[in-house]
Amino acid sequence: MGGPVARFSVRTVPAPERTAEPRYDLATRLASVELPNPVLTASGCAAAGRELQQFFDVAALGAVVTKSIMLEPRSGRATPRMAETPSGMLNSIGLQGPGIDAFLAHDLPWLHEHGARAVVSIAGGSVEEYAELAGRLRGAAGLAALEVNISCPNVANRGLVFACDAGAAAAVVSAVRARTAPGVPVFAKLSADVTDIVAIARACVDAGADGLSMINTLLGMALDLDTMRPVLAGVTGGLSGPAIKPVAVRCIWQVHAALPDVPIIGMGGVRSGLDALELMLAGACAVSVGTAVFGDPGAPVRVLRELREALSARGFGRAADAVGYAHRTDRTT
Amino acid sequence: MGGPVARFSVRTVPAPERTAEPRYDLATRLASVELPNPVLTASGCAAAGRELQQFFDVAALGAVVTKSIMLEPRSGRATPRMAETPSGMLNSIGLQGPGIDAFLAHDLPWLHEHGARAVVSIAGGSVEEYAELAGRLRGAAGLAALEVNISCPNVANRGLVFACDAGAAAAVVSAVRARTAPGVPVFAKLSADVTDIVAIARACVDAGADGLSMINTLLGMALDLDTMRPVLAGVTGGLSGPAIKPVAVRCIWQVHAALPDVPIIGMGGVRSGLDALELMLAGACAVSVGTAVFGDPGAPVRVLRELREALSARGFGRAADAVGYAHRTDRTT
Amino acid sequence: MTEATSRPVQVHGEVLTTRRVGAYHHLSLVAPGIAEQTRPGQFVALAVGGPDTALLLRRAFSIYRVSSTGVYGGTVEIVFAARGPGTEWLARQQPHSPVDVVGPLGRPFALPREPVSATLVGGGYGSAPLFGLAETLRSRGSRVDFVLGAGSEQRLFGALDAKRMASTVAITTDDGSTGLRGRVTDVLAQVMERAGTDVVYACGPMAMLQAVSRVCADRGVTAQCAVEESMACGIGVCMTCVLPVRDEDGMTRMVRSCVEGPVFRGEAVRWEDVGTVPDDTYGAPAAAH
Amino acid sequence: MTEATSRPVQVHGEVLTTRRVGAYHHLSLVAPGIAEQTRPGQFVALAVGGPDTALLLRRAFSIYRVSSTGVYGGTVEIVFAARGPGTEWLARQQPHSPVDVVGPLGRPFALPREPVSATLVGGGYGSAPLFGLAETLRSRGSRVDFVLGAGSEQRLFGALDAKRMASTVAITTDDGSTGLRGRVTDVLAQVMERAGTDVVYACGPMAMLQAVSRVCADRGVTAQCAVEESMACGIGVCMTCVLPVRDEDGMTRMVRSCVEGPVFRGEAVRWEDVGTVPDDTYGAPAAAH
Ligand SMILES: Cc1cc2nc3c(=O)[nH]c(=O)nc-3n(C[C@H](O)[C@H](O)[C@H](O)COP(=O)(O)OP(=O)(O)OC[C@H]3O[C@@H](n4cnc5c(N)ncnc54)[C@H](O)[C@@H]3O)c2cc1C
Ligand SMILES: Cc1cc2nc3c(=O)[nH]c(=O)nc-3n(C[C@H](O)[C@H](O)[C@H](O)COP(=O)(O)OP(=O)(O)OC[C@H]3O[C@@H](n4cnc5c(N)ncnc54)[C@H](O)[C@@H]3O)c2cc1C
Ligand SMILES: Cc1cc2nc3c(=O)[nH]c(=O)nc-3n(C[C@H](O)[C@H](O)[C@H](O)COP(=O)(O)O)c2cc1C
Ligand SMILES: Cc1cc2nc3c(=O)[nH]c(=O)nc-3n(C[C@H](O)[C@H](O)[C@H](O)COP(=O)(O)O)c2cc1C
Ligand code: FES
Ligand code: FES
Repeated sequence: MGGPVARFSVRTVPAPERTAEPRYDLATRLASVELPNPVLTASGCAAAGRELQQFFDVAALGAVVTKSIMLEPRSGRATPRMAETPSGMLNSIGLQGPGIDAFLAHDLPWLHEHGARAVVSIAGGSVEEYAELAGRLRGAAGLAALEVNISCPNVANRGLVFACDAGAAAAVVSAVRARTAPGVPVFAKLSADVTDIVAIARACVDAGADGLSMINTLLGMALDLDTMRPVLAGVTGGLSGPAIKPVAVRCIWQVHAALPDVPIIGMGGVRSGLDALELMLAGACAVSVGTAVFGDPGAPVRVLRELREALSARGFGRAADAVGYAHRTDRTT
Repeated sequence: MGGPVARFSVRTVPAPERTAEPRYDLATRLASVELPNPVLTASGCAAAGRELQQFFDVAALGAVVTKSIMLEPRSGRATPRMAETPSGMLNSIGLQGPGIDAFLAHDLPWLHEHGARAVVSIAGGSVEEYAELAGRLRGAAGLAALEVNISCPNVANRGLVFACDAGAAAAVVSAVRARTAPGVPVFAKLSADVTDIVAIARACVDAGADGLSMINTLLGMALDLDTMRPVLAGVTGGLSGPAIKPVAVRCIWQVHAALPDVPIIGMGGVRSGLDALELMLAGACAVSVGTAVFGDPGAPVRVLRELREALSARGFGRAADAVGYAHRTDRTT
Repeated sequence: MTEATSRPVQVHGEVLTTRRVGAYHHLSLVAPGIAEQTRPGQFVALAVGGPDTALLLRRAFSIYRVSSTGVYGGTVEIVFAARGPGTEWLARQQPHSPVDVVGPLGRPFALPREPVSATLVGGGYGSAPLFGLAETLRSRGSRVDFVLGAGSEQRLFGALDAKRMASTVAITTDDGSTGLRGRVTDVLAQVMERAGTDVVYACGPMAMLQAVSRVCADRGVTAQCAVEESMACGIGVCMTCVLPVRDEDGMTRMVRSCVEGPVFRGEAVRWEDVGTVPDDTYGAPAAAH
Repeated sequence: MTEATSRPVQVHGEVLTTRRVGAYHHLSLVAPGIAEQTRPGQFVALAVGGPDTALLLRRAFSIYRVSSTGVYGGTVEIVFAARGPGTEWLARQQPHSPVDVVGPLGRPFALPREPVSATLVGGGYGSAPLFGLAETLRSRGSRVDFVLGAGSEQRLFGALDAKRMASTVAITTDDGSTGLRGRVTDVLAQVMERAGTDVVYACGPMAMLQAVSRVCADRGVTAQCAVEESMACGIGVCMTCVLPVRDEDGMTRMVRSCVEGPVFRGEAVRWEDVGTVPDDTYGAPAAAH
């Protein structure tokens, strides 16, 4: 009912490639790597997969994106490390983790043994550190792709976050690309906290990124109204969850419009199969489920199931056909 | 109870200036102008006050911030112009309005006659247009302050938004400041969609801004999963509501930390008196209520009442004492 | 024709009764201060989702019926389709559930000064505001005929009410499950002919209103159409609910349907241009060049 | 001491009964598959707010009691204080309300292999997980003594249960409204003396756990403390719930209280440093220099 006439006519457009008996070809490509389906975990929201295995088989996902790993073991920040916000949350974990040695000894092999594809997220404080991490990961069994978390402070440049500076972002990406096996795609993970995300995206691709992940958390903050001080020990934190989905859709849309051939892993507020579909229609060829896992440990497999239904209800025979579909102007709308 | 011990000890700190019989001095200053209280409407969320007068006396607010006015009448964008999102909404109104002539003939006089203080928001496509608007407003009765909405595309620079470029923002501010009566403060309204909001803030202040308003909506987008096209006719839109409050708090915090003497009108997701208090503790000396009005037409006066209670419960004799209080390190915490 | 003015209020309402009616939900709400002022064609805006909800905006519903007496004080009734999170929440509410109500909102149907022959056209739940209107018209000596249409019998609302009130009732459904298979406009001209219609009142989907307006224009009969545009505020402050409407002087403006509507004269609305800003609109970008 | 392992499940639970107990709410939930596996000290994480809620994260609650038989299948009981939007939502739920439950989570209290003398210390609703523990200990031949403390009588939970189960029960309140005016640690040493305590089990505010741990350390008695840290996920994937804990080799690590706790040996937790990352922590920034 209601709404302008234009919306009516659009709604009646037959969906593409509707076939009598829909096949569900969910496969998607992250550059050179094919995944069985487009639903992944988000870095930092699934540890290294082991805990989620209690709730579902992580090998059923397109891939597990692991918590960003650094060279050395990291204690992370002081607590409190999180604050719930309307339809979102803030976190300031500070990349607590065991360091690359323990990761290579325990976490990656576990994923490999369990048949899961691992997208390994790496983080560092300098270009060299990123390069070193890439080198250490070279040849590791089970490694499907690298995701380079460039939302880290650049120690050499007054702590300015790599992802906020095209030059710094490009330097990290090209160093990582150079040290990574050719068959392993390198995805640069972008921040939306920039004036021009397309410019950063372009710099990363020009520097050799095979694909882009977006978006990381937005920089946010909450005050405790009892103590009248910041809730988070780290003062500011990263905002995630459904609250930021509109920003994620916008970033993916803009970057896909500018760089239509670059594969994008989309993330930001995905809680349902319809959310995943929305990011895909905007241009993502795979979708990570992050914060939603905290509220629903089974979220990734549920999202996958719902996405399959949503795709088939719209007559998409192949998940790949939905990627960027909202940009298409060759439709009879 | 729980939480780390640190939190406990902080909670027991006596609030400042607790007096036996609390006075409620709610007055606040926007630079040279004193307002009876710190609760305002947000531009574009209260038209020019008339419609809200049906629900409460707009003169009871600190001020009414009017919808951004342009030189000429504007039809705005095509519909759909809005989409609801988790704890937020997107809008793409396109600054529909009657133009400055009709505004000066009908709207501003109405506010003045009803005893309301008007903060007039102006918008333009060029530095000249802003300057011209400021000139036309010079000497207008009822004008308490100007809010310069610089989140507009700069026609002369490929539509780049003024607020995203320190130079363009400064040019607008200094032109407006030059044409505005000395007793009327000029507030520049900042966008959070920038890499470094402090840099833009500084540029505006250096250019003569008496204060800053923040934050405008975040650039976002939603897709319609039936039509598989953008929901908004304008494709992208501005994200507002509680979803963005953590970003607003962060921006106000950062700018107040860098420029502690510059008055800030805070906005972004304020729905309750506690939200208003949060923005004040972060550094805002006044708070605008925007999207909340759509869900609750009486929101501004309710927020004012709740803010008064929240301030007094924390022993703040004067609203002004709460401004930036969360930054204070001279407390026994 | 005359127009009533009212002043909307915001009240803490309470669900009195809930009932399924075919594909729809019928809700009566205790909402004192609203019923007393309501004129047919006005609407209420309800807060949905409860405390801690992620749904920020009110939902608009035509007022189906009001009663300003009785032990509960004023009650307001609405009829709605559960089609998204807000209406689904509303459908889950039980008697005594609190519901925040703002109303009455918008301009009502303009009423004739003299007794006339009025034909009332409703599509789906769009018929809801027409029954109060029919009562008012009849109490003022007007003749009332109904044309009701819907996708199917389940989606037809108020056929019995209509039969009780009207001289004649014509029914159409898309699937022919009741009445004639077809659209309201397939029978409208004929009904108007027979009834000697002076004015048409219509409420339903935009496409229906457009078609009804065309039939009326062809016959030189006034159409009063209640539109349904996406609304963020419902009270005139946000400018989301606009559509292109010609004013007396023939100038097109983007007009707020929540306060200058939802009822418009059919010939004033540029139906074919809804969802666009026509180039000749007051203040349109094209006009600026 | 032995430890049980369990595998958490996510179930669509349903509220069976609700009850006020002093300042608290008692809720029993049908949650099949959880009760059967639960060991004392474990917790459940409940989704709150209903559909369309703005509250994304689960809320953690100690399991007060379980029953794995009966017509409803397994039930889980919790006791909670309504103190924020999530717990207030939970307090509004009625019998038959659906509640999504994940559990059992976390490591339970370590149980002695032999009969011992155990003293159970609870602060406020923190006593909830101790009653199931008391039953288990007693069924294995251990002596149980209780020390319960709270702000006031209204906030004291389970005194009658305790009296039924324990050899002795000591009670303290901050305001003296029942029992001794003071804190649990004002009487703990004396109780331990009298009971010949071999192990202390404690649950309550961090400050209490710290004080209890100190009393135990002074006397060379093991303390098993169930902590309550702010948790985003409850299942070990997010790293929000950490606190500094010394491992066997004396190395301090930031340890997840949801999976490596919530029960820790009192002497292992660096209570005075909770809310910080001590410089000598494994991977601490300071240590890097
Ligand atoms: C003046 C007026 C009278 C109406 N009368 C009735 C009525 O009597 N019975 C009835 O069933 N419905 C009526 N509607 C439509 C009703 O408001 C929508 O069905 C409802 O808002 C959908 O909310 P949702 O959360 O279920 O769906 P969603 O689609 O999830 O809603 C998302 C957002 O879009 C807005 N929206 C979506 N659809 C519409 C629509 N058709 N019109 C306006 N806003 C929309 C909602 O308000 C909300 O902000 C009326 C609308 C208007 C403007
Ligand atoms: C292992 C464990 C067992 C618990 N057992 C009980 C119990 O038996 N009875 C009881 O009343 N409470 C218990 N709590 C505390 C309970 O989880 C919080 O009271 C509750 O989460 C508050 O939610 P809220 O929305 O009402 O408050 P808010 O303060 O608005 O919550 C906001 C956010 O902070 C988190 N949070 C706030 N306070 C706490 C806290 N004290 N501990 C952990 N997270 C917190 C919430 O989970 C939520 O994400 C337990 C907590 C943990 C970690
Ligand atoms: C607790 C938490 C920890 C995170 N840690 C990382 C991280 O280590 N590396 C990274 O690239 N992103 C990290 N993120 C960001 C997520 O991967 C994701 O980009 C972001 O949360 C948006 O998605 P969501 O809304 O689905 O959570 C983290 C997010 C959260 C909530
Ligand atoms: C419908 C709508 C229209 C708006 N129009 C304007 C405007 O004309 N000028 C302006 O400076 N800001 C405008 N804003 C932004 C608000 O003033 C405010 O900065 C923003 O919405 C954040 O506050 P909120 O979350 O309380 O709404 C508009 C916001 C909305 C939702
Ligand atoms: S809905 Fe806001 S102006 Fe009409
Ligand atoms: S709460 Fe997420 S790791 Fe413990």
